[in-house]
Amino acid sequence: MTDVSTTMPRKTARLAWLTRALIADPMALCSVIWLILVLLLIIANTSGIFAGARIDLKARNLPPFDLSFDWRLWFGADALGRPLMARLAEAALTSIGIALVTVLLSVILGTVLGLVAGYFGGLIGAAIMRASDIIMGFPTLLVALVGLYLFGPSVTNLVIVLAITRMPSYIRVARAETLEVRERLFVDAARVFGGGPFWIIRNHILPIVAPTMLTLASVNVAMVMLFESGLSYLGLGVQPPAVSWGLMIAQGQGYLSSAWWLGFFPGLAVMLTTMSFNLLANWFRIVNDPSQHWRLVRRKRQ
Amino acid sequence: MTAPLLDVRDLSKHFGAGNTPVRAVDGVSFSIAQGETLGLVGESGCGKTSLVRTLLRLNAATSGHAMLDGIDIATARGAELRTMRRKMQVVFQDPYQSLNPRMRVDRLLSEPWALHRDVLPRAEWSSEIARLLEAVGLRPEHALRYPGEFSGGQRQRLGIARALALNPSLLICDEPVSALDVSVQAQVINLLARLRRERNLAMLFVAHDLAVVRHVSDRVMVMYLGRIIETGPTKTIFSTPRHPYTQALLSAVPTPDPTQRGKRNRIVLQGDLPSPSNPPSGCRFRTRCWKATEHCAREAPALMARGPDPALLTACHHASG
Amino acid sequence: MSLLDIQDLAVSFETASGRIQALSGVSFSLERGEVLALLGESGSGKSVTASAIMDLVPNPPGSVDGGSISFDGTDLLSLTAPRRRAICGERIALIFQDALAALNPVYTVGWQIGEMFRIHRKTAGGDIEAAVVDLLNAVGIPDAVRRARQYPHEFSGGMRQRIMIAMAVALEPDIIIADEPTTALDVTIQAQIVDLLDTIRKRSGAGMIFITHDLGVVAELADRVAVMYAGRIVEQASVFELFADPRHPYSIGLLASQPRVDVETADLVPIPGSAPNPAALPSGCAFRTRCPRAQQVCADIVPTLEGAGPGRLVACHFPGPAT
Amino acid sequence: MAPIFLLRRTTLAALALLALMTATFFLVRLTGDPVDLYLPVDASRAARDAMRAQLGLDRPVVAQFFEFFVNLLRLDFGASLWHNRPAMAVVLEALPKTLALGAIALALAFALSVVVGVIAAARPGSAVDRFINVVSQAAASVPDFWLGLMCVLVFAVNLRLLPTSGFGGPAYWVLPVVCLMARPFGMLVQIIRGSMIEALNASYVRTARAKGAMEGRVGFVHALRNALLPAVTVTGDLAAQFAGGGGVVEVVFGFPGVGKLLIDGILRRDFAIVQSSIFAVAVVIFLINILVDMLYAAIDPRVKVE
Amino acid sequence: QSDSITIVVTDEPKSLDPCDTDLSNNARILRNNVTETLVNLDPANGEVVPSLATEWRQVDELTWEFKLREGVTFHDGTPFDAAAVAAALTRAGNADLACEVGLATLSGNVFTPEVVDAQTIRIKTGTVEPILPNKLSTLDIGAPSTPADAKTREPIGTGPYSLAAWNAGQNVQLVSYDGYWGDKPAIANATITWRAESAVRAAMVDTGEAQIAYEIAPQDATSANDHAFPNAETSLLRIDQSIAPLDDKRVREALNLAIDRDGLIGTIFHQDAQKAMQVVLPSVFGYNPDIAVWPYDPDKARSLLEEARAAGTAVDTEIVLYGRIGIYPNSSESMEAIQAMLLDVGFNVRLEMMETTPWLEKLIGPFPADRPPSALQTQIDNTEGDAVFTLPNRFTSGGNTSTIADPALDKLIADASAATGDERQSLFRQAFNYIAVDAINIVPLFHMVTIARVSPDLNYVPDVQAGNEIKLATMSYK
Ligand SMILES: Nc1ncnc2c1ncn2[C@@H]1O[C@H](COP(=O)(O)OP(=O)(O)OP(=O)(O)O)[C@@H](O)[C@H]1O
Ligand SMILES: Nc1ncnc2c1ncn2[C@@H]1O[C@H](COP(=O)(O)OP(=O)(O)OP(=O)(O)O)[C@@H](O)[C@H]1O
Ligand SMILES: [Mg+2]
Ligand SMILES: [Mg+2]
Repeated sequence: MTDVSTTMPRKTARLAWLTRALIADPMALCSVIWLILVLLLIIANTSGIFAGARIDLKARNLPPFDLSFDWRLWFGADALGRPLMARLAEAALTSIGIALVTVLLSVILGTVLGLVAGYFGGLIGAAIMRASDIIMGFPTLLVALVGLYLFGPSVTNLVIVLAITRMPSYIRVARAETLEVRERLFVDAARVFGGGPFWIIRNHILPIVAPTMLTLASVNVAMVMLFESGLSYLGLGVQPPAVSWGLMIAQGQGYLSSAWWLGFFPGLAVMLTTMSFNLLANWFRIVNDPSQHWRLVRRKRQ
Repeated sequence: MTAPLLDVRDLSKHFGAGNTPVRAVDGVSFSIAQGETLGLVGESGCGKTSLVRTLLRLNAATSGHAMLDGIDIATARGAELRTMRRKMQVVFQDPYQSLNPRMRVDRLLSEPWALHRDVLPRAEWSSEIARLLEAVGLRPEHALRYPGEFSGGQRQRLGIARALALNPSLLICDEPVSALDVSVQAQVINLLARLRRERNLAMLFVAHDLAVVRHVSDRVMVMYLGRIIETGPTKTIFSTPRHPYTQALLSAVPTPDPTQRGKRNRIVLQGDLPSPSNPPSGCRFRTRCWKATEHCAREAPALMARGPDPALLTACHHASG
Repeated sequence: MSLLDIQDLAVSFETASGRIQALSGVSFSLERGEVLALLGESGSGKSVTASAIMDLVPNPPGSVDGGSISFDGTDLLSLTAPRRRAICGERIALIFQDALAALNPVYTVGWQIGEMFRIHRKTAGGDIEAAVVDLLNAVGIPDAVRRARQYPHEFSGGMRQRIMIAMAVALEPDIIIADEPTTALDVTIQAQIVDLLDTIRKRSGAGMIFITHDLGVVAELADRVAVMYAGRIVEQASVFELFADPRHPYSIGLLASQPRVDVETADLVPIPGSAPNPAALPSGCAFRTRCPRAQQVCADIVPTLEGAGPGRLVACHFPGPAT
Repeated sequence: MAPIFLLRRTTLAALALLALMTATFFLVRLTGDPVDLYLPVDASRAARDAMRAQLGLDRPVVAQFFEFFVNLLRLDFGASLWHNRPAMAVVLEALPKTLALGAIALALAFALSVVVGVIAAARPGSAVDRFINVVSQAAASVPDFWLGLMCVLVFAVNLRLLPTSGFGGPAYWVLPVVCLMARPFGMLVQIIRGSMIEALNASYVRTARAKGAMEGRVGFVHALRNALLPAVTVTGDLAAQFAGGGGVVEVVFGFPGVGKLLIDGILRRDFAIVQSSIFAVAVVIFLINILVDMLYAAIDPRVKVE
Repeated sequence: QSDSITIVVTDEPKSLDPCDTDLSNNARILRNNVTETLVNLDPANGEVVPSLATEWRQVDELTWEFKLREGVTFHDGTPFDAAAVAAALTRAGNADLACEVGLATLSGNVFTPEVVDAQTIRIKTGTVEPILPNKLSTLDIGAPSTPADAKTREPIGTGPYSLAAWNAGQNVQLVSYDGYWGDKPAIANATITWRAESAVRAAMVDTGEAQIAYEIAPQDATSANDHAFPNAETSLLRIDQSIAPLDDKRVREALNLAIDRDGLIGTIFHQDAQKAMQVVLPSVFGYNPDIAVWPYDPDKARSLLEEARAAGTAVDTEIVLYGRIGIYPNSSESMEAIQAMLLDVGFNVRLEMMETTPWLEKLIGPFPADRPPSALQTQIDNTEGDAVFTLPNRFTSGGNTSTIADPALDKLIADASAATGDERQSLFRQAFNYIAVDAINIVPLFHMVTIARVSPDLNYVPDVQAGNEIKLATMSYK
């Protein structure tokens, strides 16, 4: 504590510590590896490696793991004879993209509203909270349907609808945390120096609230992915010809007994990705809580 | 005699509305002169922190006034408010809570200047930070660390350094050493004493450790359940207290001298502090007082000189006895 | 044979910043009816000592690495966990600093006190209730029958500490370990609790280990004092000797840095610096970085606790009275 | 629990319910006109207009809303277009099934996750703990409808152990319950494990150990009751979600619950069904919340129901 | 039990009222099981055969007379007579009830029943009605006790089965009726249940949960127990030909030539599906056997597009393909495949798959003026056996769902509808030719088949009517 001389530049030290902590947690490490794999797949797809993934009705429902085919067909082909690998990659971009953008949108708006509601309270706070209560009370299905019906079934609209329905959780957490942080002594100290509300929110409250929001966001990426897949499964989310994992499951359902791989792989992908985000959220929590650091370290030594 | 630096008249702070508000501070009056240190002692929950926060305008006063160098703390606005903020600074009790853990020390210490742009040009911040750190016994290179990397005593020094950044004339210390170890506590007390001498600081020094208060203060106030029950020069209060509560308080402090064991005349008070939302009628101490009579229940005693020393003010009907 | 005899106790913790040697080579003993004060600043290992005796060192991250704790002739460390638990609960009792946290919030205080009987004795239900009421009366809680049915959060701080005491003395243990029982309390309440502890202990004749960093309380209560610094005992002496003539530079500094309420203190002489980082203790004597007497040998060799007069031990290469 | 408190809460809930119903009314009406869906494609324009008039859909929305509101206050939810009978009757037929399904799934998930969570918390970081961690994370992350499909494929289609879907005897409940359980189980294990570890490190558990209590007693008597609180909160939230129907799972298994009813109602533009199921579910959620609060107070005396 | 059967279909019926049997979900359960009609159509050749009516004749241009079967009773014991028929006919036409039969098959004319005696009924028509018996083959006769001014959930008919229970959301149960006038059926108890998923339905027959599963997707039709039968539906894309560039006939022809129909058959569509050129099946009166099916000729399609482009048509305008999710098995896949084929020859097409309600908005007029050029996925069925049930509403300028407004075609269809005999046939044939070849209003795809999986121990082979009728009475176990 007192005389630990830290000569290393802080950013590097932090990065090194994060890497060490990551290696110490095998589950988190696996998650990162999986996400990187998915990312590579997406990049491969967008850069056209799967080009020629055209409809080919003769290759319809080709079974997977037949290594005698072209490598693109190792995961089998879908109902229109396109390589499943390419479809999975394209769906990954939609599914993860939707989840990330949705969460980004809702985390920013939700945090801002939560900070405002928590710090100022009063009428604005009450208004924000009631509004978020009402949003929470709604069946998301209905909201999604209305949104998609009114504004057309596009990915953008899906993102907006999902972002709105996810926002309340951020508002609540940000508000609760703000209420707590607001009472801490260092906030009082800043006030004694003459810090105004925005100064305090920006410099003192936000930095404390942000890691919690980040953790929540990570969990929420997982939730949104599940949710989007559910909506798409019901035909209320991503619409063909666009494709997402959820939609692939829905489409694969028709081939449940004839070509199980059509529904199996996208479902597995949803599960692994969701799990990765959850595990990373866990890991992130531990990394951000010094009292739990020994967990990471102990594992490293074993 | 010049006007006091801080003048508090009939200040009250009640929490909660309705018929039973918590009367955390109830009609308190006192003043602090330039360069003077006033000690404030009392049991936990008696309203010390509430008073401090009201003075700092972190709470709105329920009634009464507090004037800092002619500025009414409760109503100051604009330039007046800025002046007031500059003149009065605070050191909090908990050195772990009062520094933002995610701010590096240099940002922490320069925050006052960032908020009061006219005080110090930005170019001079870093040299001034070094000076401040040295003034509180830390090293300039500490500016690059985070609060989490300091020990409790060092953090409290950081808190003090930050409070001094605007060069205030009044420093309010809310139990600045209660959370510190004995060996470190002495360092901080000495530091405060030195700074006070060097800068002619006036201080309101809040503590529940009577020994520390005795060591630090020029004058002492004893608070009980939101009221000042006795105040006077440090010497008098500690040698010949007149209020039964002050007497009990003093006698309850264990002496670090085993040879005195069993020889002192100790008064062990019975019971706990009554609830501040429903204080006893008349004298608030009467429920635990061995001298209490009918009279005490009926009438609240005024704070006034009741003995040979005119500077010792006591709020007790039986103080002269 | 002493009631409790601890030899060379070592405890360490695994943390992110490395291994912390919380205790090393701690040895002391306690006689029947004696009050031993463990004095030392925060982090010096007082609570860990108590935990080690009671088998409460959390594992992981902590572990007892060596030494022996013998109670009434049995080596506690060699016992099986259940037997050790049984002894510790019945014959050695622990009182914690923060009574609010130490009492289970979801059970009534009567139930929690009565649990002592349910765990260790086969007392009948009705008898337990009566015993609990007696205990509550004995620790000065009025209206005991009603209050036994209340929950911890319905009591004030002093009252909670009384409940902890009632629980501790329920089975009339041989040793009471009180870990800073009054630190969180006001002076007036502290006086009540110290009196109560003293009375109860005298009545039962139990030995007591009183952990504190308050010199005043030590002076009032203790027979013997062990001063701890950075996981080691640096000085052991009778309370009179220690206050009159401290030998270890740390003890000397401690006494000199304490302002007093009864006499006017001139200048305080603080110990320079602050407590060392437990994960990176200085080599040799851990106190040397703050010690005015430190020399090269202090960096090379860890001083051992050695006799420095009758019943008095000091761990310093340059022991001596204050100058 | 004071009657005043109940009254206050009920009033608040009623207000919230009115707001919810108002919003629902306008939202469902934004999803389009049911007439085309309900008449044959060959039906003439006149017939369409006639039906619109009969349903009152030709009037201004505000007028429709007013009528809806008055009827709502009389607890009259109108007739279902699809089912051709009072919508609330249809909902009340489906609701008990959904509640039973949710209750069974949650109860099992809760019981199982307490056991598993406690086992994991007993030795945090051990191999068992890590295994449980992975399994529970997987359970919490699996898309329930996909799990349903795969279960149907394996257990019904391939192994022929269980019926594929539908509603009937106990066998029909197995797969829906399992699929519905997965997520709560995963989440609850995580929570109980975490709160149990925390509770086992709490000061009062040290006290219990110091008193000489054996580990079993320490875990189950002292720690568990404290550790259950967050689990109860989450279970309450989940129960509220399940009250709205196992949604997609009900669709997958053709389980005639309120979730399927709502989804079908939305797809079929059966306004009365949508409105009455949302109403019924909101009422159930309100009751669940009260129940959870009472449970909370029963577990933790510090919590006062007020 | 050897006298019980479970049948799984796709959806729950939304009504079990006898006057709603235009809905196939309803008709499947009721028609000739619970309720019966005056006449039936022969599945083999579409000829009208007796049922509750034993004989009939056209008295004059505007009057038909039917002789009714004797000794028939409803399930509630009341006898079947002319009054019952009159009541059923009146009820079906009651606008307030919005009966499916009244709104669809019987719409466009006025029918006035006239009870001659208990066993004879005359029906007066507002305008000449050459094929009234065909129309009446869709009118199920419910008991007189059926409420005249409200829909019923408990149909009472004269059929071999009576309704035992309708467990909403679960199933409909039928039990054989002892007082039936005809032969006693072998199956005494029938349960009709529903599952949305083809694979699940198919599996249910395999697992023994059901004995018959209808509408199995082509990919699930893998066993010998799967019977494909034409279901009277024809799938197509309807071209919105009033919007550029689809107002250019060359572009419309290119659309047709770009589609590889042979490639779709046996993959996305069942191999028994027939390439179509018109929207009715050969068994329908008016079918034109002489129209040649469009070939797959992507090169010609490209050159047609080039031609159109050269002539100034905005060929590159984005054309929207409106599809409906689940309109038939593999509907999304088929549209994606078609989109790919169109893109391949140089069309700029965007696919939009919709759920039913928004799709209906695109299907049914009036259409907004500023709509984009589009082609809509749909299918047209004709179970009544005459082209008049298909053409007016879909291809005349006044038609509900028509995107063609061509006076010549309007006249052709009007004349054909009023004509009888060979003239009628020839005019209808001309009309079909005009739609497909002269106007190119449609991209015809296939005469569709439905696949039913039938438990091997059951004697049952689905016929062309199986889409509308589950002939329980004909079934038995081996
Ligand atoms: N924000 C608040 N709302 C309601 N009551 C409060 C609030 N702050 C303080 N109080 C009450 O006011 C009384 C005085 O509290 P205060 O913190 O001023 O005491 P204190 O003398 O500083 O005690 P300590 O020595 O424990 O710091 C207490 O009874 C406390 O419960
Ligand atoms: N669970 C733990 N994990 C890691 N380190 C621990 C743990 N418990 C104690 N320690 C370390 O052991 C050392 C001794 O701690 P201990 O609690 O005994 O101090 P103490 O003398 O009781 O202090 P205080 O006066 O603050 O109670 C400290 O450095 C502390 O950081
Ligand atoms: Mg305070
Ligand atoms: Mg301790």
